[in-house]
Amino acid sequence: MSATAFGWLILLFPLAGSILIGLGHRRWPAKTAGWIGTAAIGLAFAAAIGAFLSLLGEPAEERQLTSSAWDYATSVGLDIQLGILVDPLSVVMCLVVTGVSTLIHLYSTAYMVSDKGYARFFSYLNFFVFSMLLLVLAGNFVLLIVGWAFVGFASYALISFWYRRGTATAAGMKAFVINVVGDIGLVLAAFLIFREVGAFEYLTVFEESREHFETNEGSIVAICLLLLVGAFAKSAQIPFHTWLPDAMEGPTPVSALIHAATMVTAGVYLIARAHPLFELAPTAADIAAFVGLATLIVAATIALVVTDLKRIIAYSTMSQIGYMIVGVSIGAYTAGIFHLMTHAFFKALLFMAAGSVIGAMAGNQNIDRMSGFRRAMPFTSLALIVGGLALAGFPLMSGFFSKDEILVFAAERGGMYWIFAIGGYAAAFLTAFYAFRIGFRVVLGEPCEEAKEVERGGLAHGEHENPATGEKEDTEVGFPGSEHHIAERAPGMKIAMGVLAMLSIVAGFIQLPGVTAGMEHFLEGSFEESELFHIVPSEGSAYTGLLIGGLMAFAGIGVAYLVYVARPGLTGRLRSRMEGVHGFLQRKWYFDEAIDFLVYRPAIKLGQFSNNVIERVVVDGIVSVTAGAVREAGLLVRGAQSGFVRAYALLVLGGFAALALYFLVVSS
Amino acid sequence: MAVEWYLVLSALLFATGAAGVLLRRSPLVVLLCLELMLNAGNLALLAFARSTGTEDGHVFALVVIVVAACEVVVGLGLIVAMFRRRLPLNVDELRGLKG
Amino acid sequence: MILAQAFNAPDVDYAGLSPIIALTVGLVVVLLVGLAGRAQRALVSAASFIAYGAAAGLSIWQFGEEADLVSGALRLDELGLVATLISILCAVFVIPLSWREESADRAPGPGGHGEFQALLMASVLGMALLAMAQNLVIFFVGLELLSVPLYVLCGSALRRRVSLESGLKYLIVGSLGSATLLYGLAFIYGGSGSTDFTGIREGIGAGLADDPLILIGVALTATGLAFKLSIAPFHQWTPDVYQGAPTPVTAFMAVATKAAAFAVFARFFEVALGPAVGDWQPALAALAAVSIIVGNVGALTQSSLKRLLGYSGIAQAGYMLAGIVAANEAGIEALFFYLSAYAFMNLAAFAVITIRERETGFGDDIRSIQGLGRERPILAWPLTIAMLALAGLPGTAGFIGKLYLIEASVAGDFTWLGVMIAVGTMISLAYYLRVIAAMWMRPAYLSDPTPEAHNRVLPAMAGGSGELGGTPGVRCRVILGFTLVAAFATVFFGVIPSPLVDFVSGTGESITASFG
Amino acid sequence: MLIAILCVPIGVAIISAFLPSRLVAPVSVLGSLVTLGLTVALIAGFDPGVPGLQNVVDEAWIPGLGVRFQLGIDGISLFLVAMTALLWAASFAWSAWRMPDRPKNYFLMLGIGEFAVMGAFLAQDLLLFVLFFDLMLVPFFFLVGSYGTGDRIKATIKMMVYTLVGSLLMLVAAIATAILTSETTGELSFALSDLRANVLPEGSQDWIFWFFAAAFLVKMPSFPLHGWMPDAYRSCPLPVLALLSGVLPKVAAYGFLRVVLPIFPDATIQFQELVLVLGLVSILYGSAMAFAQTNVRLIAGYSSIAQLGFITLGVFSLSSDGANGAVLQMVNHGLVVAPVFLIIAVLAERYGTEDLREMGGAATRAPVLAVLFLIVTMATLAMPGSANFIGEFYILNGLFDEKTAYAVIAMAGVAMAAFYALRLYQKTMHNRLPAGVESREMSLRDASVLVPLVLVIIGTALYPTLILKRGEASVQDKVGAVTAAEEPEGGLAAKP
Repeated sequence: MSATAFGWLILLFPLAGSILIGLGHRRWPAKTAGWIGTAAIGLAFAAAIGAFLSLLGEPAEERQLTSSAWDYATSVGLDIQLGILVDPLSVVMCLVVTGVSTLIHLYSTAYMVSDKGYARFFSYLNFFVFSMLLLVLAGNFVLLIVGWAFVGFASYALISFWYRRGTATAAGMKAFVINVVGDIGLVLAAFLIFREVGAFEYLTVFEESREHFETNEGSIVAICLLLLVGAFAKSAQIPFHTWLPDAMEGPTPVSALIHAATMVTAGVYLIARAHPLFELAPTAADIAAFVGLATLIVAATIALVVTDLKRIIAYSTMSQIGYMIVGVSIGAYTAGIFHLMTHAFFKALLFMAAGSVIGAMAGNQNIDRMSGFRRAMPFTSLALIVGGLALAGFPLMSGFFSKDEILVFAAERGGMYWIFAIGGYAAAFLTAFYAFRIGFRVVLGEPCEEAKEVERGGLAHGEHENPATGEKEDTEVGFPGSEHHIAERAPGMKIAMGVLAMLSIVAGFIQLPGVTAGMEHFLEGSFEESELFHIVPSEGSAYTGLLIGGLMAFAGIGVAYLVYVARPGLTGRLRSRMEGVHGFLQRKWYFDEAIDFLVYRPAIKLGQFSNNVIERVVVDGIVSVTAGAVREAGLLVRGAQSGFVRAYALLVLGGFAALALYFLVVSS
Repeated sequence: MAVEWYLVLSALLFATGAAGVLLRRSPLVVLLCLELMLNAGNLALLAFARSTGTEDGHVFALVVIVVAACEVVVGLGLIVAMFRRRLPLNVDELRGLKG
Repeated sequence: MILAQAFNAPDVDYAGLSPIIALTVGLVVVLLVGLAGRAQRALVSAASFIAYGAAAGLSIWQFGEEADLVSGALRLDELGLVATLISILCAVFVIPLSWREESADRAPGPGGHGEFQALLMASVLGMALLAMAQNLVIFFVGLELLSVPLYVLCGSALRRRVSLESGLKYLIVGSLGSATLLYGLAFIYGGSGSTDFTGIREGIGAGLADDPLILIGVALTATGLAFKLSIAPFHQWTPDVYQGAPTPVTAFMAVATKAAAFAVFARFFEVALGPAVGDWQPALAALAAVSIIVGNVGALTQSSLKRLLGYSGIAQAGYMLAGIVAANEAGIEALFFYLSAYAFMNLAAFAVITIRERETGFGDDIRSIQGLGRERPILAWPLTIAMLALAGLPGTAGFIGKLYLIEASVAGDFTWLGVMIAVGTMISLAYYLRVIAAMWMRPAYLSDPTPEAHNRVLPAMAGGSGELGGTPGVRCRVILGFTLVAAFATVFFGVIPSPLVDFVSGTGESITASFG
Repeated sequence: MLIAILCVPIGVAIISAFLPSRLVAPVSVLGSLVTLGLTVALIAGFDPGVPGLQNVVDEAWIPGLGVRFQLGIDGISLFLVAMTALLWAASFAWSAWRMPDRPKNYFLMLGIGEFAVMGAFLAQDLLLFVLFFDLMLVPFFFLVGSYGTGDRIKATIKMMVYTLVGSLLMLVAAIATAILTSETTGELSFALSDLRANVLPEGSQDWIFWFFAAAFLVKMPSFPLHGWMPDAYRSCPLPVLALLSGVLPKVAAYGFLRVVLPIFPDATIQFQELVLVLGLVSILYGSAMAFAQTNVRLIAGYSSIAQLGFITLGVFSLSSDGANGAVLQMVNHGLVVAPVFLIIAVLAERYGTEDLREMGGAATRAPVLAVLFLIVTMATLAMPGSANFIGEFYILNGLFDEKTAYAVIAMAGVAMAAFYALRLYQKTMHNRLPAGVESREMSLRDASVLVPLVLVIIGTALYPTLILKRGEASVQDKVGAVTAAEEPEGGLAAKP
């Protein structure tokens, strides 16, 4: 069976699953939806493996296969196929997406079991996976945009999954609109590409553009920047990142799948996919790299002070994606994709663990109220620690290798690219710190009430209020469901977390500097023509990089230990000492306020202005003035109709006089 | 003697009639004035008949006299009817219809 | 033998005159039959139906003939015949409408009906003469024969003060108009030295420029005619008279008068004053524009339907005048197409108003038709169609008529006049639609406010019982029949206009033929 | 064929006016379905390659005035006709389920409406087009006035006068066109083909162009000529509003493509910028207004002003893909806006209000309704993957080549659409349920109307090429007429 056939299957299963669940949920018992969903994704994963193997069967240079189902929108010179491109890059993405998704589905079957929207949840989740795979497998820019928008839509649907929460729907709206802005960037890029190259197919476009464009010529730079708008909006890079933290309103598995493992990395994929264009526009690529750097630092700093467990992880996601963006923008494609994969593992793991903790905390997400779960929830705590280590880049964990590979590559290119190396390592320190801020807070210390409750074998329940609005939670549709679940007591969750934990430990070894280069060799099929791809840091520098990375991790963890375990009072003092900084970070660098002030308010104002002023004055004005004039004229005529017969006679004679005058004037 | 003089005279008659229609309130007088205007027309017709040396004018004038008679008859009839209904014989008070 | 050679009778084209003769004879007969005491209504109506029938038949027989009659005083051609036929149509339509006028409004007693019909027929005769007139004398006689009976008819509802008022007003202003006209004719005769249109045409020759005499004459004549056509600013009698006169009379006046007067208008200006076309075109165009505006804005806020239709009539006259302004054959055809269409729609409208006048106590107030769509759809539909047609909406003869007129005026290089017609139509929508809205979209006035309404209405129902139940009495049923026919015709000629187009197609040439 | 499509609606309407009241509704629905079937057959028998007309009907009508009864179909009108038939069938069915009082009038008027719209789409004689264009309004006057809500009489008269202002000027303009043309050709004809074969000199094209533009822009409506829209939308009964907003504006946009471009190429080129600006302003203004509304009807109403703005941009991009996108978008917009209004009808029955602030949370017990509405919403905001997206993509791509700035600014409209459309969905289906309202699934009857519509939306989303391919040839032909006028040696608009 050919790779493309597998490609279609990969798309088919999740879509079928979603529709099946959507149609059948009325008739079947609750659990079925979960199993159908998981099975669908599992099959997709199998298909992805099939595609992988059949690609391995091909020689490296023939690993780019396209296939088209039908003319999607083809006329008057535009040729838009419903076509897919199966190549190493897309297959790797498929493997990651389907693999992680399968586990998260498995996790959800247990985690969401008591939620009223169980079937709906899985239908959405399957649809999301389908969209993500469409995005990945798309063979042309239009279809890419379609997938791009579909994942945005799925993410919207899942963020506002508990749609009786005002905060959830608002967050959904925010995410959707920002993503639409991203779509617009892509659409404009597509227009520009079509104008310049006259095609939408990836391969044609890349072929053409090589001879069509000068390096750094205006149009190509514009194309790349427009693509970046899309990438940043989807990957929550500055300044389009504000939706991601709010997206945590969604159920935890959603955060794990969409807002950590898969969707948010689409930007990385896009840049990697469009690397021929970006290599023609180094300026754009550098801009991307700098934005990535800025994001990874900013996000890391914010993660230091946020107290909402899931939001901390969200900001860490932004920061990690920052690494990837830097990677793919400076040409470290292998490293970028590699980090994307490892990150998918450990971040998903972290979220699952967090979900388990939140379950134990009966929905409360404030880490200041959490402590001492080590005895109550050993497994969850372990997962949390493993994930934290991987995130912190602790030696020999997956994150350790993938992150450093990016930074070393930056150093290798030298010149201004040193900035990325330095910034990256600095951020690595912060990463390690906040990773273990979570770890120590939750795991160590005196057990909190909920922890004790769990130890007693119960599970804390309680009246819930929306921390943001303080309004009573409506449990009819959802949050957090009538009851909730923790890994210790739900095999589904346990298995998923266990597998991911293993992966986050070992995944690093497929790409050991000088030892293995599995990822690199496989990806060659997609990147062979790129010379950046072939830059390989010397082993020496690679290992120095790893050393520095390791030190950073140790340092960060050490400081965290100092602050949160050894000298408990310290945090308070620090906070009071650096009030300004802390406040600034707490307000998340004022991005929300800025956007609200610059974009949202003006739009609403414009609407009100149009409604209150233009509509009344101009539009109705036109009507009422003319109507008024006519009515006045009417009254005039009726006024003249006085009823005095003599007046009538007068008018007759007057009219005659006028006529006579006219004739005399005209004819003389 | 040039035809102009006759025309001036007829014009005067016409003007007088018109002025009467405009100024007087009693329907009877108004009818009289209308007669005057018609006769101004007759005078003009006859004058022209002579000046152009054609006969049509005379015939025309005779017809007009008849027609004028009819109008007066109708007018008087209406006035009588109004009188019998005790309606004011004053054109300015005929203002039931207006606007 | 001596006698035989001494006396040689003038050869009269009796065939050509036959319509007029028919009407004249009919007039006498009707007047005599009117003296019959019992069953006079039936007899009179029968007689007048026959007379009109004969006249119409004869005109149709003569249709297509072209001849000068009575040594050129009359012109037999399609222009005249079409106008005559339209007038006859209106008269026939009015017969049933008038049936119970006397019992309610006139002093009871024999003869009332005979007089009414006789006057009506006299007026029709006048119209026929006017439509064929080709000579100033006949022109004037016809006009007066048309008007004088109408003065009487307007005042014929002796019990209603407004009727008398309208009669007198019409008489005074009308006579003023006639006088002006006469004076004008006199001047033209003086200026051209002839009373025949063709003669005048030659007399005038190149243009009016040289002769102030004729100029004044034209101005005076235009005034007199415009007055009859109720073209602004000579329109002011129209609303008052339309409202005051008995509805059947109004219905008759509204269309028939226009038909005849426009016929002579066309003849006079395009035959007699043909050479001077450049001089009078702009003046008439201005008049048309003014009356389009005045008529439409005046009608906006009226609550009396007859008055509303009066003002709308002023505007419609303005539209039609555009046909003459265009000064081409298409214009004349358009004019008469519109007139024929206008006859159907207007008659339908007035018929419904008459019926409602008798059924409700609101007279012709717009309240009388409120909620008609629910109560009596069979009455509501004709009025609706009439209004849509007057508003010139597609699917009705009104649309085709406007199309025809605009086309003519554009072809005559008076595009702006075409635009004026469009603008006027826009304004007119506001009040035509108000009428429709009243019928379909407002609730009915269930109880009659006026107590005397009942004792007036019930007998009106022709053996009144069950009338309120909605089954109209036999006379109402006849009227209803006529109404439906008219409404149907309005739609029919809107969808398949060609028959009507063919009917008027000759009128254009008859102008050119009469001096060609 | 075309005769049948034209006659079935009116015929059924008239017949059913004489049937007993209980038969009226089923018969009318049946008739509308027959019409729909005919249009489907028409699509099946359509030959995509031909740029010109197909199934032409050409009879003399008013020879005296040079008016012919000339019908024909091409790639532009094909799917608009189908869409009309579909929406009318939907509206008929919807109304039949909720029997209006005085059903005979109601269905008669609907039937006349369908007849008129079909006529406007099929007419190939300028005057015939104008006639149907005006006639179109009459039934809606009655429907809004007699079956509407609120201050319906004022609203309906305002609508009539306002929209007929344009139409009557158009009548004059049409006549003037024919007369002026006849002065060169010698014989008077309103046939579009003849008028196109010898276009007017530039000078006289200008004012005529604006008379036509006035009619079309009012009907669309386009800023600032939409004054009649809010009142009319407020009082129009919803199943009728689905048509008033779904079909009628398309006739106007279609008019630009069918009449203005080929017959007044020079004026089109001359005023292209101006019309583009109008379209652009309509997009932004409509979207901004849609933000500010709380009445659900008006949100949809102003959104369609914005959508029509896109269509205008497409037509006046004077590029084949732009125009083809416009054609596609006309169909799409009709297909999505109608279900929106029908769903609004359902929701209004639930909540007893049409104010957004008093709605919310309906989704819970109504998953099917929610899903349908969600799909429709996404289509409305032209989410990629919907046919509407392809429409806008084509339009803006066509615009992008020549008039890049317009395309970029228009994109802002896309983002705004995302906001107001989603707001409409969220505030009605999500958030808390207001007190005293319980969420109910829609009835099977409503589903029987909505589900087919949504299926069609999905169908077009999956295979927009179906429409694009058939539009292709005719659109290139129409646009060619203009672009040829730009360089005179171009064959299409060459003078004889």
